[in-house]
Amino acid sequence: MKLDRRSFIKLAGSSAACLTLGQLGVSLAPVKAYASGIKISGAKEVVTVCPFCSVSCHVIGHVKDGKLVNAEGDPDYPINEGALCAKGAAMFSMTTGKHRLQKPLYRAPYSDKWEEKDWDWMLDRIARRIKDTRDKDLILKNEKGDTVNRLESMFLLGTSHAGNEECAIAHQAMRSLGVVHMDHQARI
Amino acid sequence: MKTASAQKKVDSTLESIRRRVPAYSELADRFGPLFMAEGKARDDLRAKGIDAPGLDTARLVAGVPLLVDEDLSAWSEAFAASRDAVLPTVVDVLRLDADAAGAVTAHLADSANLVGLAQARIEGNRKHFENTSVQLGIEQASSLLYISEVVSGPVLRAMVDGMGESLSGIAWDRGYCPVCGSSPSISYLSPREVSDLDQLVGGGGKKFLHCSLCGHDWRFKRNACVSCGNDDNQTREVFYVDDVRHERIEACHKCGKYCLNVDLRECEPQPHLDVVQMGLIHLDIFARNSELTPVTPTLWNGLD
Amino acid sequence: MPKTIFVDTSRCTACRGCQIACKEWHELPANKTTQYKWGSHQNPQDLNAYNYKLVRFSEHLENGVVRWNFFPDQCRHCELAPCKELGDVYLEGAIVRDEMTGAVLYTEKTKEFTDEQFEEIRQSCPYNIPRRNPETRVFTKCTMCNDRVHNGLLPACVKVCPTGTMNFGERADMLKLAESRLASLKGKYPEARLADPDEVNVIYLLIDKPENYHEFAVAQADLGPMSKKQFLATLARPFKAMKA
Amino acid sequence: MTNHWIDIKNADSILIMGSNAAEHHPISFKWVLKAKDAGATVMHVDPKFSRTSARSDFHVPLRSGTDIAFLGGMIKYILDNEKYFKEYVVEYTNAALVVGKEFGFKDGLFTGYDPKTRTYDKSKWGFEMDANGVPKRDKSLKNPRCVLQLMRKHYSRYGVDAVSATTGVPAKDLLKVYENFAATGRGDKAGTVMYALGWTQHTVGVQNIRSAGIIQLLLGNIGVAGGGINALRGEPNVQGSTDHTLLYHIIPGYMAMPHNGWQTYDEYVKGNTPVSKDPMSANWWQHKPKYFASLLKAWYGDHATKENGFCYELLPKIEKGGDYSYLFLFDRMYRGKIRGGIIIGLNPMNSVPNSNKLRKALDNLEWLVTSELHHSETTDNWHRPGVDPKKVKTEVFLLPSAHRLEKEGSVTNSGRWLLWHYKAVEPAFEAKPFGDMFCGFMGRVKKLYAKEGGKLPEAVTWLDYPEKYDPDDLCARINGRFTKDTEFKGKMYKKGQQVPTFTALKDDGSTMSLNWLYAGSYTEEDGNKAKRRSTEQTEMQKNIGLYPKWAWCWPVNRRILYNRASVDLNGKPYNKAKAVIEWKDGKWVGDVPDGGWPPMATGKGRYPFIMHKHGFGQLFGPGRQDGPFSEHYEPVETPVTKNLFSGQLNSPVYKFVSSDMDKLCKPADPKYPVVLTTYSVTEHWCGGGETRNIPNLLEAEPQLYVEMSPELAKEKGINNGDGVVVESIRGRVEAIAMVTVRMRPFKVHGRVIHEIGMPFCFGWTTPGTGDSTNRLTPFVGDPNTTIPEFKACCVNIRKADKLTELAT
Repeated sequence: MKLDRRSFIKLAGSSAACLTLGQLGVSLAPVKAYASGIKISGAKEVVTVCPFCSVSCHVIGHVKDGKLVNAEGDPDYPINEGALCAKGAAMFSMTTGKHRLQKPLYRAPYSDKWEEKDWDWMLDRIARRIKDTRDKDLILKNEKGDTVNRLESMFLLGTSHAGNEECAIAHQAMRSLGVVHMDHQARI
Repeated sequence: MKTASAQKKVDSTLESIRRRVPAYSELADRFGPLFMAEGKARDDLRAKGIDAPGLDTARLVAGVPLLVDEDLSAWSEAFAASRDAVLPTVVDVLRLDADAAGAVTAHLADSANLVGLAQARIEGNRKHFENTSVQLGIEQASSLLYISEVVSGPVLRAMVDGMGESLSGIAWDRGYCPVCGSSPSISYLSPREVSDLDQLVGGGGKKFLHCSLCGHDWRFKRNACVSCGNDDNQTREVFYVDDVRHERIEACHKCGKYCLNVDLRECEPQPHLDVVQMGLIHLDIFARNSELTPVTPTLWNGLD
Repeated sequence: MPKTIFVDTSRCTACRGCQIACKEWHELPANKTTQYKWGSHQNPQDLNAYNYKLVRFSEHLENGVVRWNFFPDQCRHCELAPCKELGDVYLEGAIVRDEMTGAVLYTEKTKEFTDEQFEEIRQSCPYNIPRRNPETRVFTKCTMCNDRVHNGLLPACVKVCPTGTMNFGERADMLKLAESRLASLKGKYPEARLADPDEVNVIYLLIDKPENYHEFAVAQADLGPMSKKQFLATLARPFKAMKA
Repeated sequence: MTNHWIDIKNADSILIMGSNAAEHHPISFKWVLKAKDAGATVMHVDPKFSRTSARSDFHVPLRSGTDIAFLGGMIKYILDNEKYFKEYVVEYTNAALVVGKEFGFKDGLFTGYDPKTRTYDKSKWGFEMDANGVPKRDKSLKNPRCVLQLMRKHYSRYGVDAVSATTGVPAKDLLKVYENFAATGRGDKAGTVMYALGWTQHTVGVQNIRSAGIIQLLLGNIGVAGGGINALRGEPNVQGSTDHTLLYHIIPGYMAMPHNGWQTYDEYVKGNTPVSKDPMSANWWQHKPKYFASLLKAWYGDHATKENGFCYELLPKIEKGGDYSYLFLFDRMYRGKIRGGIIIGLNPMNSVPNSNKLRKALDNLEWLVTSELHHSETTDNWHRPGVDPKKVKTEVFLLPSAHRLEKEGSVTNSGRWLLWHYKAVEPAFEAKPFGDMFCGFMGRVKKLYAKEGGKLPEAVTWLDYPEKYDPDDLCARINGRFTKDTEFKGKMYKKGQQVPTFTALKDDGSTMSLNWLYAGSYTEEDGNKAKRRSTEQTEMQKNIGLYPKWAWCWPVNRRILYNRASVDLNGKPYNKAKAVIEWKDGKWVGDVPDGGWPPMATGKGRYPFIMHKHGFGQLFGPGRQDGPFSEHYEPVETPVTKNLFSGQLNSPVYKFVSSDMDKLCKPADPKYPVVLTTYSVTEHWCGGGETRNIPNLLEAEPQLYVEMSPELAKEKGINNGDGVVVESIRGRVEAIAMVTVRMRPFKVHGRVIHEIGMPFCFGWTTPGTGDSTNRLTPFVGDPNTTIPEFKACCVNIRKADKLTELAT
């Protein structure tokens, strides 16, 4: 084994060593003319995970100009090996479908309609609601006099659609508030 | 990709190149006969049977290709057969002047010389080509290198064809060929796998690199640059002609290299991977204009 | 040599990937479907102007064991297509056959056929395939993705199939594949057969009696001593056509 | 899953029960069929013939809710015919342990039952201890009070006749499954069990799975390649969301939620840390204080000190024995005791039982925050059909959420693999990840408390909580960090550096970790292992399809749990052809072993079931609420009046609430003679919100249907495609009849019982498609998990005079 990688690929890897069509007197003019008339554009390939069942098939999303244009099974993930089921294959339409919510929506008490609001307005109001509820209802001691610090009147439901990191901070947030009613798809 | 007949594939690929983009007709006319001659030589050698090189796992694990250090004179008969089948066409295609043609033909008439060039090519011994060119009075060493590659090609390809399963079973995740050490001239995404297994079959799409010299195809990570191994989503990009998504440039903006890629899941019939490159020069032009350089320089992507 | 689709129903799981991929490639709108007076997983109920491809579901009990058969139905692209033969009688060139791919194609010109002529042409099809777009009046059915095939691409339904049910290639290669699959399945499924392999370019491998898939899984069988080819040719004769 | 998806291919026998894998985990079926191709038998036991049945070797229809009878029969078969793997059973399970004299079982009840509280006193089910406090063992298995003998006695009642009369499965079909599966009770064969919601959604859900656990332990199928108990977890990240715990009863890393009985940190630690006197038992949970302290340290940062019990006292404490799951939450909401809350990525108004009650209950909220991709029956409950919005007081916030492709982060698949997904595109419109929402309002709440004060403000203000959602940083925090410069295994780590593994965690405040199970996933040495994509493997690993360098798997990258049970006492694999681990030249090779101790025979080993106090696989499981052995009880709504195995018709401890809307029909109620089961549809995703909005998928499955046998259809004068009304005591639902031979009548207790099946993916927000099937189902729950009984209830069905919910 006297050779290292550099030495045995230096020939193949050196363009100086390579014959060109020009040297053979072949004209590339027609091909160049053709090439100047076609439109070529770039796309990124991003590895992600199918959002349906827990086989967690890997998916390669093709993203062009910031938009998903195609999704295919990741052939390297040893479980799905490039295959996708019908739902996974429809992921493209699901992400881009018309049914997506566009803006935060607010429904006032006793109202019969949604109103569009911005995120900050919504979050400010939600924070206020949470704090008021907690300040009003937090149970510091139970009937026996044990310290319990429970906020029984507020709850969190969902979701297994969240990532691990989201679940971790959701749990932490709820416990700090005293929330004990907490549940999601694992129980149904 | 192995099929019963290399010639049949060459033929249908040439036809498809001509039909799709007439601008390639001149190239197809000129190089078609050479591809056919190579295909025939390969088919004939394979039909006759050809010895396989030894498979040394320890060497492979260390990243050393099979044919490095291998004494190729054991195959000198096969090299001679390939020479006889291919050389006249090469000389013709290259439009070598009579003196040079005569000198090359005479030099290669000795199988030892033939094997010597093949060995030098695999070992990356450029000096040998330069020296021999001077001796033979050929202007450019690159011509001799090309001739050597074209003559060796059918032998090495037949060898790879013959090794079949044993070769596909080896673990190899490098960007150069486990058989001969060359870099890939093109890559492809594998077609759907239909086996006798009654099941959801693999969706295909596995990336294989196609060796520029011996034609061996080896599996490579789908989401990594062939040249530098970069697997970051943001710095790699694929380019294709709008609506022709199955023929593409896989570019790495980190190392500035690109490699062409054909998605065989979409193709029927399946193209010959060496021939198909000749019909994709428009992609090379785009890549070069985008300041990218090919992973492997070939006759097709030099662009001058 | 024409191209052929080989449909191996023994592998089909009725995932309907082909049905949906076909709609997406041809940009066909969704039909408003209901289960009322229908009650089946087969939706839409039949081929129509917006579904060139439909997975048919069929089930029955056999010695207490459920047999559930799936049949991805589409045009067979007949070697000698009765619809074309008959169509040519009225309006030559409205229905054409692409000699390179073997695809039988309905052109824009088909909108000129009268309703009666459409009905006759539909009747002439042994597989009940032709439909008509009520708005444009153009005849509709599977195109074998002829445009894709000319570009060296697989038909959309074949490309998407995750199970190996849908296969595409040279007729000789597909016949070979069909025969070998048949041979390996014959032992377990004595009823296994290829549906009309000599007459069509979309060849189905069935593992149950044809009537257990769909009324038109194979061309009608009771043709007497005539070969199917003769029968199809008869259908296409002007006299016969006018009488029908 | 004890094992993982690829491992299914190693099985010799596959029992799919309570799952429709081919339709709902299609890619998993690839590995099932790989096993089948290699000669495995694939058996599908399920009320309905589905595409899974069509691709299995055979299908056995079984009446919903009788799985324990079916499996109890198998346990008896295995014991009677000595099909169990003796060495494994003696050495690695608690078969040889002697149970205390107080334990007994009589007419459907275990000892310790209190009918007033409907609970068991589980202390009656303990083991007998020797003088050193180590459980007594009789390896001859002759002691009549050893677990194996008690088990023999317990399941002696599960003869084929009684099982057949209960389940509706003919005796020959029972035996076909029993024989085939029991044949794996030897070292060189493996059988796997694949189950899903068909097992969990019963009032005996946990015991369904326990029964399979008993079978797998008897057959020596746990810890081996091609074996295990494999829950095909349905939802996208339900493994990860359980590990990181969006549940009331535990905190991250499977530790108990504090209750009022544990007032201080020390009390919690004492009450939660098991002690084993057996030197051979690893008793892994003895380390719990380190994991707990590190979690609190992660939550409260510098404020958490050893002196203040790491802020333990700030935490909420549930009431001991209290239940705060959906069932009780919605009941309290119905009674007006809940003021507000958050529902994200979930549609309970469609997918939780007794929808009529739930929908009313939701009206009682003052405020509701939702975050979804699209409108759902939950977000829009305030204007549901038949309700005047002007009378609904709830203030509703609906935040557009980002799809998985629109955000990065990690998820955990069913095989416990931690997988990173990259962001492919920016969130559509104004959508944001859930993480942004949590950080968004928590930051504000913290500020409000800092400014205004309020009740117990330091529980919020002291929180070490991210201001901005940063998945990569959080992923690193989940792994855990050193909070001061520390030496571990000869290496110096700086404060703030990643801990290399969970054995580095301490209970002195020098480490923090949001989840000890994930410690080792994101290290200084290797970075974020969720991103690893190497298929490198040794020959031994390749042989059974292990990919140790693809991503990472908890715990400590162990791909097959309890794998030390796959080798004999000398560390040699029972199945040499499919070895998982092996003791070779003084070390373990293959998978990461369950602890690195040498083999048992060296005397320095540990029993393989390290998460159990005594180290044994639990044939006898004294920790469950409803008994240490499984026992058949009828579903709460049942078409029969008696239980052939005991005088106890239903589970004596199932959970329920009793509002005016929680009606249950009486056993064999003539008004509701038909059994209903519910399930998913391939073309739609769970409650259907996403997929109902995809026109081509809706075209393929457009409307709510009910699958019923031709025999029942004839009896009821219903034709295929007719509009029908399905009614339970709780509600009525319109559907279209789908008359199919894939549903078979059952012969039960000597008479014919019909079962029908309905999907639950349609809702009123997609007009004309139908509305919640769960208006029919009862909200009664398993005593251990409170998972509701979706899979079996009683209804009637009749032809509809007119249809209002369905387009015609």
